[in-house]
Amino acid sequence: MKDIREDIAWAKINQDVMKSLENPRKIYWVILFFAVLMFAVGIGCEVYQYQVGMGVANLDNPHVWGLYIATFIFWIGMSHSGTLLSAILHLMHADWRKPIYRFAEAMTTFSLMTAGLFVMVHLGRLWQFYYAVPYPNERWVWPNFQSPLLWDAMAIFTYLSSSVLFLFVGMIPDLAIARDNLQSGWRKKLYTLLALGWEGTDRQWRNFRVTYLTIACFLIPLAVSVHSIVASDFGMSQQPGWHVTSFPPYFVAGALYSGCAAIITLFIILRYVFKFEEYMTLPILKKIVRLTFAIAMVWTYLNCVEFASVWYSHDGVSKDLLIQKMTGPYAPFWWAMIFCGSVVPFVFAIKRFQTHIPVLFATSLLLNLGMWLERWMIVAPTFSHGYYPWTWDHDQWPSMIQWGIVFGSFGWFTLLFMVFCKVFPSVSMYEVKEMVYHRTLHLKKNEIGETAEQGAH
Amino acid sequence: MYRFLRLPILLVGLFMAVSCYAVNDSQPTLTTEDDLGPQVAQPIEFPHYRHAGNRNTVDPTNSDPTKGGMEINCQYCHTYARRSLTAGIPPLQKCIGCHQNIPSVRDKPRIVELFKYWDAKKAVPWKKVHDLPDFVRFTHERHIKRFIEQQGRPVQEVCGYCHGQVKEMVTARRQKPITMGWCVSCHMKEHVVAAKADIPEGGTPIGKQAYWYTFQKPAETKNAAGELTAKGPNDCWLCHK
Amino acid sequence: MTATNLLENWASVRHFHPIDDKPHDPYKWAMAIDLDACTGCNACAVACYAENNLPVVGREKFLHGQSMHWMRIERYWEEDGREFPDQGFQFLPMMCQQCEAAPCETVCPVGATNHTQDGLNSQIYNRCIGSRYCSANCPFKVRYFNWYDYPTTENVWPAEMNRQLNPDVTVRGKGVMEKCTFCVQRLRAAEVTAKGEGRIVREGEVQTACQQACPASAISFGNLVDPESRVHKQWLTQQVDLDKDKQDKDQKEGGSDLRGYRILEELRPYPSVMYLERVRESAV
Amino acid sequence: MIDSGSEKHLAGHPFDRRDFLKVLGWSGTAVALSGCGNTSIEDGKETVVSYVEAKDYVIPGVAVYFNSTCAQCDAGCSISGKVREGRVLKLEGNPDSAINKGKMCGVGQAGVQHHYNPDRVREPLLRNGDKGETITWEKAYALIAEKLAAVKGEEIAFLTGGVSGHQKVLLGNYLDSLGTKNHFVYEAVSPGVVRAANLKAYGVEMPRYRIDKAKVVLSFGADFLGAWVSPVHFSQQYAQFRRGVDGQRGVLIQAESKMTLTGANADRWLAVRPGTEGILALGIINALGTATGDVAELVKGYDKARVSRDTGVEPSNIDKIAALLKLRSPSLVLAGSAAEGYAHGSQNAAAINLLNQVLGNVGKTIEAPVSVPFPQMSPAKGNTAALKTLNDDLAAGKYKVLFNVATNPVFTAPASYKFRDNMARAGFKVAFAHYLDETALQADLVLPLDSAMEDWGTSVPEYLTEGAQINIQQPLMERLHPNTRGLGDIVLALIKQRRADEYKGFDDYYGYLRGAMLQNKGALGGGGSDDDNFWNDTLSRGIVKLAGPSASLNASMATAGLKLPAPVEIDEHYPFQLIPSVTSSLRDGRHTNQPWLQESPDPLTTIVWDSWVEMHPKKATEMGIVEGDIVEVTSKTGSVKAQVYLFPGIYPDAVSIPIGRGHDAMGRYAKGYGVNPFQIMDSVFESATGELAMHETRVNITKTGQRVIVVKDEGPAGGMQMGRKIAARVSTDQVDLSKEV
Repeated sequence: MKDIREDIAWAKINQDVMKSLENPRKIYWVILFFAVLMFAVGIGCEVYQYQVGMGVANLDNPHVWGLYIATFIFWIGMSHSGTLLSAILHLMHADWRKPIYRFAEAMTTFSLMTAGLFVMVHLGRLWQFYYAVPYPNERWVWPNFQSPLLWDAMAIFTYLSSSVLFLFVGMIPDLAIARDNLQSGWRKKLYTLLALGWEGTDRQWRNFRVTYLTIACFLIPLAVSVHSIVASDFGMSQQPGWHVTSFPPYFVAGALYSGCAAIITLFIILRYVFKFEEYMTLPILKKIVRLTFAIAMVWTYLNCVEFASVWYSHDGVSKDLLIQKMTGPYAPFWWAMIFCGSVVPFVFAIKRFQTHIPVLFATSLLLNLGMWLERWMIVAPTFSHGYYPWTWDHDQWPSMIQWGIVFGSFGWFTLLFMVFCKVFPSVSMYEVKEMVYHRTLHLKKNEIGETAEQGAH
Repeated sequence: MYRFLRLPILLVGLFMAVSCYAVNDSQPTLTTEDDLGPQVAQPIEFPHYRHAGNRNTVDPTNSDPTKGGMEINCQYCHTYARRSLTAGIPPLQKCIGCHQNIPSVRDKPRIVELFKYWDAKKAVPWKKVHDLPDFVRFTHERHIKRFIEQQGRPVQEVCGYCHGQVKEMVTARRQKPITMGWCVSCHMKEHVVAAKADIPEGGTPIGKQAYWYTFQKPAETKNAAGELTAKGPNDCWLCHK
Repeated sequence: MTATNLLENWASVRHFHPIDDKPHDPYKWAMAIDLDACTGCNACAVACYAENNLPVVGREKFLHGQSMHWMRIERYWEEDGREFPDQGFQFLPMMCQQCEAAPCETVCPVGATNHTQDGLNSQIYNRCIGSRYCSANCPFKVRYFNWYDYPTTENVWPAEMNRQLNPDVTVRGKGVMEKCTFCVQRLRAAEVTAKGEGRIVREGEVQTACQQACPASAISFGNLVDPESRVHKQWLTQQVDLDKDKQDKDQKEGGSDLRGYRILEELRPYPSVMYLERVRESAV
Repeated sequence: MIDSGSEKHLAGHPFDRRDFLKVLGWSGTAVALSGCGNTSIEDGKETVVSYVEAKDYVIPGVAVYFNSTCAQCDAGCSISGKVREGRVLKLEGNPDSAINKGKMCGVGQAGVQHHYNPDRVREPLLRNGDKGETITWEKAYALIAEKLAAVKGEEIAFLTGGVSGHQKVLLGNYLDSLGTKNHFVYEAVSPGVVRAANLKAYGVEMPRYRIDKAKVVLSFGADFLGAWVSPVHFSQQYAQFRRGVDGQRGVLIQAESKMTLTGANADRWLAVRPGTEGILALGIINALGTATGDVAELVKGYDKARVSRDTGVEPSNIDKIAALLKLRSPSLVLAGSAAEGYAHGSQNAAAINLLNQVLGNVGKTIEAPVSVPFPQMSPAKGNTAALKTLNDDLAAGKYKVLFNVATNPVFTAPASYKFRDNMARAGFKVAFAHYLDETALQADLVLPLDSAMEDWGTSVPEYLTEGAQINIQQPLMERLHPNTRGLGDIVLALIKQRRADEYKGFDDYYGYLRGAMLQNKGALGGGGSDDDNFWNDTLSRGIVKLAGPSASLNASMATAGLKLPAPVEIDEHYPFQLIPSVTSSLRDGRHTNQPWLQESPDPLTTIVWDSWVEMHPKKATEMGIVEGDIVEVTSKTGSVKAQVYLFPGIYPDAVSIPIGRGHDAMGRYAKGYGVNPFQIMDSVFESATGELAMHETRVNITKTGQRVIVVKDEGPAGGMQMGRKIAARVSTDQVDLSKEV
């Protein structure tokens, strides 16, 4: 099967994608409604928490971090897939990325925004968050540049702004198409404004290519660094279970993993909701699935590395913690993580399932769950089983407020994502055209080659 | 045709401008004389100029109350300042102690008001003028010891560092910003260290230097006049605890 | 700290470890707790509540592990299968160890916890934004977070009870981290007085609230730099040094017959609290 | 420090003596509570605090310390109250006192929470149906006069806790004036049996114990570090004892059925079958083998095998202890509440005292006590027998008017007394109360008392240490609630109703006290100094130290009548012995409404805010009980339900519930937390003294099927250190203590 039909007309591409902006399937509104609902629940919980204090999250004194930080890492992780698809694969000239990189990139941006929210939600004094921003102030005090948390804030902010830029720059030609296809209305005004006067001249295309490539190159190290820094929040501390040198690659692998899993989920949803069957084809899905499987195995390997390094070190405390994870109150979650993260992906190895949409959908959700559990298993057990036995905790169970905010974050993300797909073309028109062009070029070449061969005889 | 570059250029320019500001102007404007705080209404309009103001050279008896003051030392009334964190307001008893012997002004409205409080045995509800945030614990004692007692600087000058020209005011009004950066700006300055020559034998090194910590040891820093100088302490836990 | 400060001497603002060439002078506050004298009576903990405006959180919040005791008395016994704890329990007063290389200090994003020049690990409430990273990185778990706004919580400081609050200590609102300060308000008052008189704080001139209350005088506290101080002498006798790697007794083969040790010193946070091991009579 | 005599006149106003005590500039919550509140400069919003008149030593921002006496228990520690801007902030120990030498226990420090307690009674209340109606003091006094006029002297009863000093004198005079001798001095937790046994053995009720001089302390359930007699003083002695006499570290051995704080600090803790402490003591005498004559005859039957069988203590341990006691002298043997709490408590205590005599400790570590040279001021010691008598009398309808001075028998009397009902038989009940506790709620008239931080007084502690002393109590701040009164003031007002002429010279109790003290200036060591100087000096010290007469010890080894019963067999229906434990922070429950004490973890179990049933893990496993199970503890008299805590420091056939919680009145911090073991206590009395035998209740434990999470400080790791070096321990042969500083 082919990634995309070669005979698809350019006008039809325009038409199909533009149609997705106008009339998606009814299910779109259902999803949007639930997203708003979930977001409202999250907001409600946050307002309550803001008013009353962090205690309503049922965190306690040794156990000071909970789902907020775990979910924060989860969202940061999600953001890596966009970069992977759009930047890394772009540099590698992997053609098949073209119909799907746009939404992956959007996913990056929005999951970063969601992650950023968790940094805020987590703060005890949210209203003083600006103390962490390095700006000249009347107090003559700077934030602490030694703190990984500050690096984190900066890295996320840089990554977010770069991602937004990348998403935006990559969208300019499409925005121009959208602008030109519309006669009037707010959309026309919006696209006109954002298209920055794109006319498709050669010079513009040349500048565009250079800019796009530059940002792509810039973004890759940034993406790696962001999650390495998130990993250093833990790795730089001295707590058992965190003080592991393999954390940065482990986190990055985990990030790519969860990102890919999320892409599969969203791929399936978008394909159906916006009727993108022509563009988001099953062969492309198959490629992502294989990629995901590969990353899953890398992640599994790094997981083993972590256990092994704990095991052969003489650090009794870390060993204790690892055993505690496997057998203690968190054991069900820990084993669920191992199952979802390392066993479930073998579904992807089965050829029959590589294009089986219901199975893929369910599996990708399981993978995401596994990755979320992984983050939780990094954060929570260390607190309940650290250096100091007196403060060992009972299994600290998050309160409904904490769950509510985590729940709400999914609503917030879905809301942003769904609105984006409705407002902006979520399939890159110009790149798909390129892809089709390249494919036909390839065909033509083959034809020419064949004729030439025949001619030689 | 370069229209699409307008927005990026604008954004980059904005960023650069902010950065330049940040680098150049990272020390906000601090001391200005005209940075007056609000005028605070007090229960009795206490005339600082009359008590602390300079003597009228033409009329040394100061018979005209609108001209010239008594040059009373700030610490005569604000006696707690040298012994406590707070400068405080003297007990009413102190006002009466003098004023019961000054019959000439006894029937002035302010004094009548003052005696009303005294007769009712009620403290005058003075309003705070220099009201720092609750988590700031500035110590008057240390600053007075440092500048008035150790260095022998004039009282009104030392008090004036933070309180401005109170001797020219009626009721006190804030003149300095008294923000944290403003405090720190003074602590970052090289101040002359008054090494009293007559520190007794066995006096600790700290007796000879104005600053606590050797890492900020003033010993080697000398100003143009050859005096030892040093910065103030830079420890959050001095004021916030 | 200003930009200049930041660019020029960042390191000197942050590091006061005993390992550099900057010895503490003239103060380094430290403690020694004799576990053989400690009876576990809790007087020190109550003294801490009284001195430092600690909120009483109540049953429900205590249940959720949200208690605020800066000083907690831990109780241990050897559970080696014996029927009765017939060798007695061991009590351990645990509070912030005021580490010299404190793991909490480096991680605070806003620099709300810093090392002071007299060897304390400061916690600035009004600077804290409540990221709780310090607590996450504290191996002793002696940092306590204000999960609720205790000043306005019912029955924490109801009318009249709030008049007991120590005006020298900030009452913490919700969302800030707090911990034992070695009664810094007392230390600073003593330092200011001493400085005004051109001397250093004398041994015995300043006491922490817990030390003052302790009926068995198990806690000694003082200036480690001052050769006259009891703490200095105790540390010296026990061959305990701020820098763990300089402790002679650790090099001694077969262990030493000294009782002094610091908890988790192998992590090298250089704690400022030395404990003296509990002794048990071998004849019974 | 307080200048009363030289009244200064300034602009026509006399200087107010107590002006400094006034609260300065308290603007409600704003001052202290907005710690993280306003973050910027605010001008002209707050009012500056200032005085009208001030003493030189009163400086805003600088604390002033006033010496007084702690009233939280009867140990009589001297305190130094930190006062700032007219508010008392903290209670610290007064270093001049020989009793506490500047140290304080948690209970004492919580005294400020008693003073500032929001649940204090603020106005005189008169019963009107189920409600209390606020009345004026004049009306209250008039009402009392009216009621007293209608009854005969012997129909009036007074119930108080331990009293001493001028209060006792004045109260005695008042009782005289009423023509009644019915003064019941009641303490729910008191060493009454030990006092009686000591009187027999040593000729004094409470000798001076010199733990600091002893090389071995063998304590039979005396929790001298936690709640017994004078814990702060003993803790200091204990520290000295551990540091060692002649370089030899003291050895503490504790024998008891339920581990106390002292037991937890012992080098060897012996789990003794409840009630067999005396047998163990005799067994040790036997093992010592040094006794002669009568004593040898007495202990003959107590060979190791039998003693071990009876007490549950291993023979090897008896040998070791005997050997140690022989080797290291002097030693000290203490009889505490665990030994005295049985029907044969006196016998137990006598056997234990006999051990002391055999060891020759009398005169070495047991010294003669001193007493104040004013017998009328020496303490009236409380016990439980007094309540029993009162209760019987009330039941018989002997009293028409009952005065209760701040005791709480409705809470602390065993339910079988039916005290609440019997109390109702007295026609008119007056309660002098700090809180509306269970007993005050039964009263017809409630008179609000000043806190110890507002009141004047003198007291003499029962347990005096080096030399005699009279403790002074003085106000540390002005009255928090204008309508509370000191006990002395109330009694003075009441006595004026009877003997107006004699007392008309005294405006208030302060005047009376000052007068009385000045009268005896010479005897109080103030001879020669002028009245004001003497008085000011006394107040600033807070203590009057005296050379008191010393009683002499009479060390007769009386074995006559010493006969110990065999240990009781396990009762099928009630297989457990109930040990109501006295904890160091709650004692008899009068301070339960002080939140610091509620949140102060019990040292042994680390439980807060609740009661628990202590069970040995072995027994619990047999019964299928785990930590947090709610069990029903049933005695012959009643039952309570509480959570189980598995605790190895208890004899397996015993369970323990702490005293002090389970209030159903008193205040917000006390009401509804925990259970009250007095409710299930059987009325068994000590045979010789008539004291309540608190350990004689037998109970049955049944599971209710409910389970809760125990609210405690320890984590799931419990007392384990998991191989980390946290609370390290070393044995004496591995350490050299002689070089230590």
